[in-house]
Amino acid sequence: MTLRTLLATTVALTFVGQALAQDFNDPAEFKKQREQLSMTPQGPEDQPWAQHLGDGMADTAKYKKEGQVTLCFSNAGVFNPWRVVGLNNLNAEAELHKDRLKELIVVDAEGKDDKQISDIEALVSGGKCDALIVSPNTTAALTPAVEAACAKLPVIVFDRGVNTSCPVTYIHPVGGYGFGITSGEFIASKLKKGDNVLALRIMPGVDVLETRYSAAKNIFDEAGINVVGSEFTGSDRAKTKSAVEDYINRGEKIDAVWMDAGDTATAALEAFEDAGLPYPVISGEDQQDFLRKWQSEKLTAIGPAYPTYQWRTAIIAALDVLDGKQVPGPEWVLPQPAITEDVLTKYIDERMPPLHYSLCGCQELPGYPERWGGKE
Amino acid sequence: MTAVPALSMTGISKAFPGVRALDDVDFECLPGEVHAICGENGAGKSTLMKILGGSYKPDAGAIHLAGKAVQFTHPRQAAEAGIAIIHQELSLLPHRTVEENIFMGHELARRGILDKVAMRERAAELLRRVGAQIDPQAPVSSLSIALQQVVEIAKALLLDARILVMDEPTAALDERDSRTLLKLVDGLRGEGVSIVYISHRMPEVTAIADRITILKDGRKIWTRPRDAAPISEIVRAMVGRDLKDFYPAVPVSPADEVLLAIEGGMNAGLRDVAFNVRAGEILGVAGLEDSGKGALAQALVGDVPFTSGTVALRGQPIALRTPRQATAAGIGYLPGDRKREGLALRQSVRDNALLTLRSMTGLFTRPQRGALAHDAMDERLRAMDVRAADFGQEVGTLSGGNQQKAIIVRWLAQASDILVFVEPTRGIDIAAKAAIYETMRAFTGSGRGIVVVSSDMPELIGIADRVLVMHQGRISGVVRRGASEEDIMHLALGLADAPSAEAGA
Amino acid sequence: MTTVPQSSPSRRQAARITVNSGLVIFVALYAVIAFLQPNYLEPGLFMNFLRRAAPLVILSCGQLYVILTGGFDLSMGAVATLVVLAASILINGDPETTWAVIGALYAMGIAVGLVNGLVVAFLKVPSIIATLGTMLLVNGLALAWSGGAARGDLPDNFRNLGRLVWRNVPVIGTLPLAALVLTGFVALAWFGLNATVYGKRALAVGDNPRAAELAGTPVAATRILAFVVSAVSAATAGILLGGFSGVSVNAGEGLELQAIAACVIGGAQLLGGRGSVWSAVFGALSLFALFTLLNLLGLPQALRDSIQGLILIAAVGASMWGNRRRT
Amino acid sequence: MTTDRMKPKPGLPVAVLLAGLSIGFFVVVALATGETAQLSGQGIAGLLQRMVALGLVAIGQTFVILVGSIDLSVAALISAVAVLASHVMQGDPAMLLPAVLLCLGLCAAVGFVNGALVAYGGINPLIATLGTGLVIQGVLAASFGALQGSVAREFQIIAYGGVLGVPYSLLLLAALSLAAAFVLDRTLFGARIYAVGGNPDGARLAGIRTERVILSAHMVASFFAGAAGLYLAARLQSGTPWIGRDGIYDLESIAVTVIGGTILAGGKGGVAGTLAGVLLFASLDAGFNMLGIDAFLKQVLRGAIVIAAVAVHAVRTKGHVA
Repeated sequence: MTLRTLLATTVALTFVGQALAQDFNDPAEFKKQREQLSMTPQGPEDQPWAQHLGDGMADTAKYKKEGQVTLCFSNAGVFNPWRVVGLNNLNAEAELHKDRLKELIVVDAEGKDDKQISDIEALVSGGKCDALIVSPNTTAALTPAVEAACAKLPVIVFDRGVNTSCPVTYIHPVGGYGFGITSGEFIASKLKKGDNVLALRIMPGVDVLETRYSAAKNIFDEAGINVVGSEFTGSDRAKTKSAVEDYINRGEKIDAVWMDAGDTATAALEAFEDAGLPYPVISGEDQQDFLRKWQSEKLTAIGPAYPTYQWRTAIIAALDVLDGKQVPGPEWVLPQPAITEDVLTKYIDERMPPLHYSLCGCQELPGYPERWGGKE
Repeated sequence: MTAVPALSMTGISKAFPGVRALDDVDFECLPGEVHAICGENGAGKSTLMKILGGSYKPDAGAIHLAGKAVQFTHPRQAAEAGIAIIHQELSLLPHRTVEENIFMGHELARRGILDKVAMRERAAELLRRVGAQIDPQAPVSSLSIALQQVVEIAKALLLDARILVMDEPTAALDERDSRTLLKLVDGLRGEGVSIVYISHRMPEVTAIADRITILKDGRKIWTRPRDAAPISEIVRAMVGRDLKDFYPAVPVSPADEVLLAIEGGMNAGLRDVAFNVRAGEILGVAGLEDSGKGALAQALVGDVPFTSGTVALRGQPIALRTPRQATAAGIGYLPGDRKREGLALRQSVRDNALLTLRSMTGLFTRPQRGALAHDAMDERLRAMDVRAADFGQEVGTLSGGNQQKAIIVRWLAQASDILVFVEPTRGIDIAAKAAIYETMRAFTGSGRGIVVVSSDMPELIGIADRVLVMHQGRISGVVRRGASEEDIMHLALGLADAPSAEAGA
Repeated sequence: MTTVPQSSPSRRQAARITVNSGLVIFVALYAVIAFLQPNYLEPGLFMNFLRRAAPLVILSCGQLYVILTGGFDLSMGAVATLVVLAASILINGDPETTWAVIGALYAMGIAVGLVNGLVVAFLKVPSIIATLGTMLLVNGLALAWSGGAARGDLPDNFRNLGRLVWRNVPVIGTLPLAALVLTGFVALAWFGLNATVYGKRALAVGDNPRAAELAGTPVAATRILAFVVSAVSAATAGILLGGFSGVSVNAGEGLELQAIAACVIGGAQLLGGRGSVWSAVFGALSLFALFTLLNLLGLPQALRDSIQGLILIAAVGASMWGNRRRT
Repeated sequence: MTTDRMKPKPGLPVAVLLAGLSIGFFVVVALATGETAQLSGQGIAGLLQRMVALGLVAIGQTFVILVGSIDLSVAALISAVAVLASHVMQGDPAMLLPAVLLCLGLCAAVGFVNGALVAYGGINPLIATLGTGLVIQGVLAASFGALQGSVAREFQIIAYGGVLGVPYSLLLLAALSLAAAFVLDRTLFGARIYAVGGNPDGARLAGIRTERVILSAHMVASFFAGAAGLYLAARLQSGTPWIGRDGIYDLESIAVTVIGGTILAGGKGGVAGTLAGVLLFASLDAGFNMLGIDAFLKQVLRGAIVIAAVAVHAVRTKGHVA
C-alpha cells in the first residue's frame, strides 16, 4: 500500500496542476440554485417547458415580424443520446408551428467549436434566418460569434450559455449545482456518516458536469460521507462497468454510487450483479433503462434530470420573440424536477428505447413515439 | 609508378560480429588510373568501398588522399574529400527530375535558396560531358536503367570527384550501353580521375583496367598490371582453384518435342513474337536494353501479359494473365532483381524456398506435411548446396549466389516445366555461377526447358542451345550454339534482315 | 546435382527458444499488479481479468492479420460499434432471434472487411486511408441507423456471451463464458496462421508483395482475407462488448489504436513481415494489465494516457534496440 | 527499377482538378439551394475561413509525409498550444508575446522529441507520434484544472479582424502556404526533404544528413500545428484540452494531404495539393450545411469521399500498396 501511494504521489507531483484550483465551486451560485429548486414555477401547469422560475421578462417588440418566418439553429452536435432526444424534441416542436414556420434550418457542428463559429457566420451572412437559435459547444469560444450574430438578428441560446448578455434570452434548467444538490442530498439521506460513495463521471473540464460534482461533493463532505473514488467513464458502458468492478475487486465497500449522468447507470449496477453483491444506493438520471431497472429491482434510487424539454422551449421562445411577445429573460430558467420513487411509474414507457430521456415533455408531440425510436 | 597515389589505403581491417570482413588490406590508385578490384561475393570488396565512402569506420588502417591522412565518419565527408561512389543499387529519386537528382545533396544555393538557373546550366553541361541526350527536366522514372546509370555518373562528376568508385556499373546494362559506359570511363581516366572499378565481367575488367587487385576472404591476394593478369589467372586467384569447365557440357542430342509454343505474341513492348521452347533446351534471349527481351520474360510469366497471340504448353493452349496463372501452368520465374522481386528478405531461407508451394496449394493444406514439411525442403536446399548456417535464418543474410539458389529451389519444388531466368548470374561470384549453370543443365536434362534472358553475351553463348535476338520488340533472328558475339550484336542492332527463317523452327 | 561436394552446412541449431517480448512485459506487469493487490493471483480474479481483456485480445488477433500483410485496419472500432447497435436493434429483446442475428452481424462484419480489402487491393488506396474512410462510413451508418442513440434491447442469451460466469468450476473456481470465446478465437487465429499455409503467405506479402506475386502468391486474396479476418474479429469483440456491458453508441471507440498498439508491444512489426499470434495475445494482455495497474495505482485518469504513451514508445524502442543488436 | 517506370501523366495537376471540383460543388449547391448569398465575398471568405485551422496543420503534415514520416501527435499539440496560450495570457495583452514565444518553444520541443524518436531512435513514426500525442493529451487533461485562462482581446484580432473584407486569418494561411511552398520548391531544405523522402539510402550516400532533415521536418510540422493551435485559441478565446482531438486534426490532416496527391511513402507531392484537399473538406462542410444533410449521413458521405478521392489517383499506381 505504501508503495502504491508513493508511486501515485510521485507521478502526481510531477504535474503541478494536479490538485490546484477548482473554478467550479461557487457558493453563491450553489445557494441560488438550491433556492430555485424549491421555487414554484410560473406559467402553464403540466407544461414545464413553457414554465419559468423568477420574474425577469425581456421585451421583444422590435423583433416582431409578420408572415411566415425562417428559424435557424446552430447545434453543437448530436454526440450523445441526450442531444439526440433533444434534437427530436426541437424538430417535433417546430412541426407544431407549420403555419408560422416557413423553414427550420439545422446546422450541425459535430462538436467542433471552430466549425460552429463558421456555421453561425454562414447562417448570418446567408440572410435567410429571421431568428437564430444556438446551442453552444463551448461557452467562451462561441461568445464572439454569438455577439456578431446579435447585431443582425434576434438570438436565443440554450443549454450551455455564452459570456455575453446580447441574446434575447438564455434558456436553461436550474443547472449543475441543482443536479448535484438533488442527487447528493438524496444519497446523504440514505447513508450513515463514514459510509462510502463512488462517483462516476463522464469527463473533466466541462462546466455543466463539473458543477454537478462539486455540489454533490460539498454535500458529502458536510455529511461526513467518504468519496472513495471519482472515475471518468467517457459515457462508455464497458469502462463504467470495469471501473466499478475494479473497486469491488479491490475489496472496497461501496454503499452508494453517485453519477453525474445516468446513461451508464445500468452498467454500473451490473457490476454489482455480476459480483453477487446487493445493489448500492444510486443516483442516475431520467433514462428509461435506469428507471425500468429501478422499478424491477426495487432500488433505492433517485433520478435527477437535466430535462431535454428545453429543446422545445427554444423554438417556442424564438417564435414568441418574432411575435413580439414578452419572453422570460435575460435568462429563462426552466424548472428542473427529479424522478423519485413516488412518481417513478409515471415516467416509465415500455415502448421507448433504453436511453430515452423521460423528461422530454414529448409525449404529446407529433410522431411520438417512433420519432424518438420507440415502438408503436 | 613513382607518382603520389591519389588514394592509398593501408592495413585496413574490419570485423563484424562473427565475420572478419577485411584483414590488413592495402590498396592504392594513381591519378588517371583505372584500378579494378575482383573477388567473389563476400570477398570484402563492398566493405572496402563502404569504408572508403565513409559509411563504415575501419577497425584498423589508414586512408591517405594524395598523401594526406583522412578519417571519415559520414558519407558527406568522403564526398567533400573528392570521393564519389556509384552504387550498385541506384540511389535516385524516381519522382524528381534529372537535374534535381544530379544535384541531390549538393544543390547550388545562396543563403539556403536554390539557384535553379545555375543548376540547370550546370546539369546540361554535365550531361553533355557524359555524352548523353537527356532532358534535365525529365523525371528520372521515365528514363531507362542505362540512362539512370548515366545520371548517376553525372552526379559523381558534379562533385569534381578525384576518385570515382564504380561498383558493378554495367550489371544492369546491355552490351551497347556497357561499351558507351566504358568509353566514358576511358575519357575520365584521360582527365586524370582515379577510378576504382568493381565488376564480375572479366572481359570488361581486362579491357579497361590498368591494374587489377584480387580480394579473397577479406585478404588481398595480389595486385598486378593488366598485362600480367590473364583472365584464367584472375579466376584462379578469386576462386582459389581452376574452373576448367565453366559451362557444363552440352547433351548429345536435345529432344525435339516442343514444350512451349508462342504465336503472334503482342503487347505494349512486344510485336508479333513467335518461338518455341523444346524439351531439354536452354533458350537464350539477347538484345539491347529496351529491345523487348525483358518484356518477353515478363509476358511469359504473366507479369505484363501478352495482349494478343497464343501460348501453348505441350500443345495445350494456356492463359498467362497473371504470375499465378503462369505458375499454375508450370512456368517459373527468376527475376533479374533478386532483392526487389525475388525474395522476402526478412523471411527465412526455408520460407522463401517454400513460398511457391505454399502459394499454389489449397489454403487449408497443413504446412507441416508432405512436400511442405521443413525436412523435405531442407533436403532440397542441401541438394542445391545452399549454404546457410541454418535454413531458418533470414534469407537476406545469405550471399547473392545462395539467394539465387534458394529461388531456384522454390521452382524445382513446384516441379515447373519451364523456368524463365532473367540475368541469372548478375552480381554472383564465379563459383556460384558455375553451380547455377550446372543446375540449369541438370534441369533441362530431365526433359524440361529454360528461357534465359541475359545481357551477358559470353554467358548466353556458353550456356544456351539457341539464342533469340530481339530488336525493337521483335525477334530479329535466332542463332545456334557456336555463334559469335558479333553475330548476335549484328542482330541486336537491327542490322540483319527481318526475322530469319530460323524463327520458330 | 552439382559438382561441389555435398557438405552439410545447415547445422541445425537446437530449436531456438524465442521468448515473446509481450509475454515478458505481461508477466512483469501482472507481477506488479499481484504485488499491489495479491488477490489478483486468485484464479477468480484472473478469470475476470481475462473476461475483460477478451475483446481487446480478439481485436488484436484480427489486427495482427492485417499488420502481417503490411497494412492497418482503423475501421475495427467502428465495426464493433455497428455490431453492438445492430444487435440491439435487430434482436430487440427477443431471445429467439439471437443466433440468427449473430449470423447477420458476422455477415455485416465480413462485408466491411471485403470493402476494405477490395479498396486496398484493387483501388490501391493505402490501408491507413482506406480504413479511415470505412471507419467514418461505418460509424456514420451505425449512428444513422440507430438514430444516434441506443435502440432496442439485448436479451440475456446474447448478453451472456460477454457476461455469464460459471461459478464453482473445479480447479479454477469461476469460468466466464467470454474466456472460452477468447480461447476459441485465439485458437482459430493460431490455426489460421500456423496450421494452414495462409500465415506464411501473409508474412511474405507483408515483407515483399512484389516477390510474393511473382512467386505465384495470390496477393490480393491474401490481403482481402486479412481484412475479412480483422472485421470478423471486430464483430466478435463487438458481440462480447455488447454482452459485457450492453448497448452504447461508443462501444468500439478508440479500440483500433489500442489493438495496433497491442500488436506492436507484442513484437509485431508495422508494415509487415514479422509477428505471430502471440504478439497480439500477449501484447493485448500487457496493455490491459497496464490499464489495470494504472487503475490500481489510482492515478488520475488523464495521466494514464500519458503513461500508456510512454510505455508504447519504450516497448517499440526496446525491440528496436534488440533487433539492432542481433543484426 | 524497371517496374515502376511511369510516363509523366498527362492532364491537369491533382491540385487544380481537386480545387476546381470543390469550388464547383460549392457553387452548384449554393445555386441549387438558393443560398446565393454564400457566393458573395463574405460567403466565400466564410468558406475559406473553414480551411484555416485544418490547412495550417495539413501543411505541416505535408512536410513530414514528404520526408517519409507521419505525425499523429498534432491534434494533442494543438490543444496544448491553445491551452497554454490562453493560460499564459490570462486576457492580458502584455503577455501576448511571451505566450506566443512559450507556445513556439513547446512546439520546438515536441517536434524535436518526435523527430529524435523517429530519426535517431528508429521508432516507427506512427507509434512514436501516437505515443507523444498520448503523453501530451494526458498531461494536458490532468493539469487542465490549473491551466484555465483566456487570450487577450488584441490577440483575437488574428481570428476576427480583417483588412478590406479579407480576414487576417486567411492572409495568415495564404502567407504560410506560400512560405511553405517556397521552402519546398526553392530552398535547400526543401530539396533535401524530397531527397530523404524519395530515397533515404540514396540521400544518405549523397552526403545528406538524413536524420537532421527528418528531425527538422518534424519540427516544421509541430510549428504548423502550433500555428493552428494559436489560431484556434484566438478564435475560441480560450483553449480546452479537447479542441485538437474533437477536430480530428491528426487523421484529417493526413487524409487531406494524401487526397492532395502527396504519397505516404514520401518524396512526391506538395503544398498546393494539400490545400486543394483542405478546400475539398471545407466545401463539403459548407455544402452539406446548405443541403441540410444530417450529421450521421454526413459522416458516411465523408468516409466514401475520402476513399474515392484517394482512389482516383491511387488506382493508377503500379505495384503494391498496403
